[in-house]
Amino acid sequence: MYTEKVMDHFMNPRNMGEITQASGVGTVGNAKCGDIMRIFLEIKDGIIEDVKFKTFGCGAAVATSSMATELVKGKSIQEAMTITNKAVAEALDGLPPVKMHCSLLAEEALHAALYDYATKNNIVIDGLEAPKADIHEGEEVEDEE
Amino acid sequence: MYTEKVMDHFMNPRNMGEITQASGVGTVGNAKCGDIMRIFLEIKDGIIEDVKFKTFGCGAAVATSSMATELVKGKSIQEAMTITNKAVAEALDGLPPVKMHCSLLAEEALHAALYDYATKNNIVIDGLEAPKADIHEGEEVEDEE
Amino acid sequence: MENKIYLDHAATTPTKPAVVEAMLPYFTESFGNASSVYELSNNNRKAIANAREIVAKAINAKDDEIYFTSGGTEADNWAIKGIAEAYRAKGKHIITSQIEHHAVLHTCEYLEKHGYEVTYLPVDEFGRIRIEDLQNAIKDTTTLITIMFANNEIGTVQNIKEIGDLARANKIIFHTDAVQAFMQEDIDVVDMNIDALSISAHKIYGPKGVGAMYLRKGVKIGAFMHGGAQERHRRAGTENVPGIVGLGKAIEIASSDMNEKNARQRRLRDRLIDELLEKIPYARLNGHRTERLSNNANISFRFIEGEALLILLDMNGVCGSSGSACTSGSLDPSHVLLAIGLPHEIAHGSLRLTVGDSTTDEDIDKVLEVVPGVVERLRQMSPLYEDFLKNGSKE
Amino acid sequence: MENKIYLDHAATTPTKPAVVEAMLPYFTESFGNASSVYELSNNNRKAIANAREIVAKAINAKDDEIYFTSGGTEADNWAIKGIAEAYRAKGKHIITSQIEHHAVLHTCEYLEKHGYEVTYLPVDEFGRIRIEDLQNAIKDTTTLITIMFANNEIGTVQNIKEIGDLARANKIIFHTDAVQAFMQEDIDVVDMNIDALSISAHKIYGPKGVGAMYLRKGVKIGAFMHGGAQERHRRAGTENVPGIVGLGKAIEIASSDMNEKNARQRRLRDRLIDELLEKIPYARLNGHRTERLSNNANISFRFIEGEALLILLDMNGVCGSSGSACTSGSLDPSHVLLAIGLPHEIAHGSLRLTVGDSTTDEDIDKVLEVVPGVVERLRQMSPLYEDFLKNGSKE
Ligand SMILES: Cc1ncc(COP(=O)(O)O)c(C=O)c1O
Ligand SMILES: Cc1ncc(COP(=O)(O)O)c(C=O)c1O
Repeated sequence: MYTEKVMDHFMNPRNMGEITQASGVGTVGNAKCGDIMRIFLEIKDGIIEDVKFKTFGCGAAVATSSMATELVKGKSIQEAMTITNKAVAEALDGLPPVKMHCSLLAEEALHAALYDYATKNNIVIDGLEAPKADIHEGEEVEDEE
Repeated sequence: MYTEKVMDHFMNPRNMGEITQASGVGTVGNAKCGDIMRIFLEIKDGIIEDVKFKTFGCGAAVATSSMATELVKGKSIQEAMTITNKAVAEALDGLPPVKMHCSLLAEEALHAALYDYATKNNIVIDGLEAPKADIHEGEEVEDEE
Repeated sequence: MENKIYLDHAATTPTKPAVVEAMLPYFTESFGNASSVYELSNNNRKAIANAREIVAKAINAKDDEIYFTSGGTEADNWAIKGIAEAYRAKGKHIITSQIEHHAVLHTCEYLEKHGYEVTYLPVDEFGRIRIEDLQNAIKDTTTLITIMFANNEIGTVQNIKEIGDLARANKIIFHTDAVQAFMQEDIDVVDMNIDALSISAHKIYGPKGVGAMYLRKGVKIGAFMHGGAQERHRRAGTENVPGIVGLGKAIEIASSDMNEKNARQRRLRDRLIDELLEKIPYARLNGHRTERLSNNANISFRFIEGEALLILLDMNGVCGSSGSACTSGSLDPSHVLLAIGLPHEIAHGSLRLTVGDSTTDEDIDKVLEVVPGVVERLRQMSPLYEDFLKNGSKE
Repeated sequence: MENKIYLDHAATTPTKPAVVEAMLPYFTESFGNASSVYELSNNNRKAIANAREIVAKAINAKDDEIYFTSGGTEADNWAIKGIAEAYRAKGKHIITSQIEHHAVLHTCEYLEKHGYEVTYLPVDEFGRIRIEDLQNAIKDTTTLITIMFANNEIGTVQNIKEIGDLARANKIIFHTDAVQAFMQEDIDVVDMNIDALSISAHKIYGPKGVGAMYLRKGVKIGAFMHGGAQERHRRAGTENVPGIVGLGKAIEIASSDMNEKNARQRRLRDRLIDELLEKIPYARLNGHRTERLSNNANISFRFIEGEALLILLDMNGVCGSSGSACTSGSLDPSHVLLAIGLPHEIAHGSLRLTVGDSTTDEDIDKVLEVVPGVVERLRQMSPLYEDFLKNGSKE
């Protein structure tokens, strides 16, 4: 059900791990829903110099985390802000419909880490809001009727 | 679904045909239900000397007519009156449940022919009633619920 | 089968060896549950997707408008109950015809017991509904019209596009039981404005126990089988992968030569009809002479009863079917034959012969040789025939 | 299959070659419609009667108490809706458990939407209902108790006789979903006071798409599939003869060595449970230690998620299953694991391995080698594990 890219990023996740003295850390999702994503950023002069992730979740959750970190590594904060969940999914050659929320989670985790960085450094990042408590609300499988 | 005996009596019906100057003729059943049985009797000195039948109906209807005529041939009227539909069915090694009404029809046809004989000759046969108009009433297949 | 001439293809067909062949790997090798995560099941998911595409293509539907079921009966039950239920807030009136298969009729009767109103349209002497009758039957509360594509007993094909157009114009869902018509008639659910449709594999040389329902995207339906998330949450139950593959393969085979096959069947059918009517007096064709399934001949022989006829034919090596009550465990003859106006005693004496892929001209020769004698033999036994000959002039 | 170790026999089983062999003649040769008059169909009728006898014998029922269906899901849907409907004049209250298969749960939820009242009994930490809870739930209006024989996820077997006795004493119909228990547990519908029971062929090395319902003589039930007169007017639809024959054959094979097979499975299962718990920290067994199906091991590994685990196992040649939400298209983890009291994040990380006829000790060795590494790898990736290690002392 997964594309080869998804499988590759799941089996060989890029940037998995932690950054001990991270400029920003964001954790989103909740264990109730089965996905938790944490992104660590090391930012210097507005550039994301390093990024790591840890993920509790399904194959798609791991792969989107991996891909999201790949996409932002070396980018400026502004560039990173333009990366949407769709871009992550597309970079993976697509996700099954029931797994699209994973890509949303990756976007949210990145934003949460950036927000943490912004808060710590007392700066404002355009278009960045405080992370939601639970991004899963309102999403549900197609009704039976 | 039929026993060998039923098949034999259907394929090689005994006593099929008419008696032109019959002592008694009885026709029962109706075309609506798919079975009509007619029995012709030739009676001399209280003995059924000859018997013939004609039947419009299914395999079981033909076989029960045939068997019923066999069972009464050469018998006295009193003996013939003791032959029940069950006896006909048993003589055929049984009938499928949905076909039991055919054996009832044979009994009724015989009784109707005897009644015709009794009426024509102004005699009374013990236990013999006028034929019912339609013997199928009250019978129905098992309900779905 | 030893030398039997099988002329009951409307009842069921043998599964083609190539179909069985296609199914086999899905029993023992590619057996995984199609809902499972592991790779072992990928092949099954693909096989199901492939079959779904084949079914969709055959009726000009989209893949995600096809749902696999356990057969035609389930497809009919589901479509009718499911749609009636989903639209019950709009109204509780259903229109059907008097000549539907019991899978439709008994489902409608069930709904009647549960507060729905059902109109059973009459048909003309050829078994076709009149479009004015349909028009007149439509009410504000009508949510569903279910009229079969072609009849299983007399073979009459309805003017489905006309019905579909009328239903669409009145914003009423249109379901058609196409179990008999599928792979014999051209079906285009878009052009014909069909919203839901039932098919069954065993009528088209596929396996028993599998069928499909088409449901136009956007039409609501209640679930019939509740449980797992299979068939996009709409039809629960572990997928019958071999059966689904078999249905797909049967369609693939049938599609490849549908026109030639139909022309061939039509010729054999016409021989049966024309020559039987010519050879046997007091006989009539049931159903429409031209608007009928290419494989169906249905003839009533007066004064005789159908089951007896079938047994004698069987003894002579011919397998046929009858609308006689005695074959169904009920006492009334076929509701279809009564609906086209046959009196009971004539309805009881009907014979349905349905040709198929394996039927040859020699088979027809043999049947034409056997049937007249068998009919005559039963007539000699019949008190009705005796009466007719004696009172003949009165009729 | 190439070298895959299949440990998902609770999801489905491969059809045994001998079963396929037994089915084959009924596709192409003995293909007649079992309802037809001619001799060609006699063989089919006999085959169905024979299979019915085999099913009946396996649970100590009578032949005419067995109805063939399209699978376990249909048997559950039919039993529950049909019995609820037939007794609705008496009352509209149903008792079930929180850990039923969705085929039961979603059917009950459907009935709730249609005016019925349903009590979902909780279970203890091992997945067993408490008989006092059942006793207390019974009302004057209770017409049906439906409690599964053995659970498909955690393998826990209920005390069915105790439930049956209580139901009988209260004159309430008792249905049990025995899809998983059939051919693993001893089932005696007379001794256990079971009134209705569901089974499915594909769980016992038979084909997909066929199952059966047992209904005790005298118990009323509404029809679920309306149409033809098949199955004594109670379940319409052309009989799936090859499927029915396959079910019979699968039972025949399974019956011949049920006890030895179970002993063997139990030994392999126990190796899995004991050695996995020994090798992997922060793991727990789900379900009852002894009152469990002989083939079922279900273990939760903290800090990791099930689908990811399954994919990695698959990559290592092991096919298993999980109660994780991600495998079902829903976001909530298994209702069964929640019902036995697992917190969500632990429920997400469960692994079900179910052994079967083909499982060997070498397979178990391989699994015991693979699983610890895979779990460790995912834990290294897990923010929950990171937090746990940092705050370990607080837990
Ligand atoms: C017109 C029609 N509808 C429905 C059915 C039922 O299909 P199935 O036998 O697959 O349940 C049949 C055949 O039996 C049929 O001829
Ligand atoms: C306990 C239980 N009930 C019902 C079912 C449904 O059976 P089927 O897949 O045959 O519809 C299953 C398996 O899927 C099951 O494990």
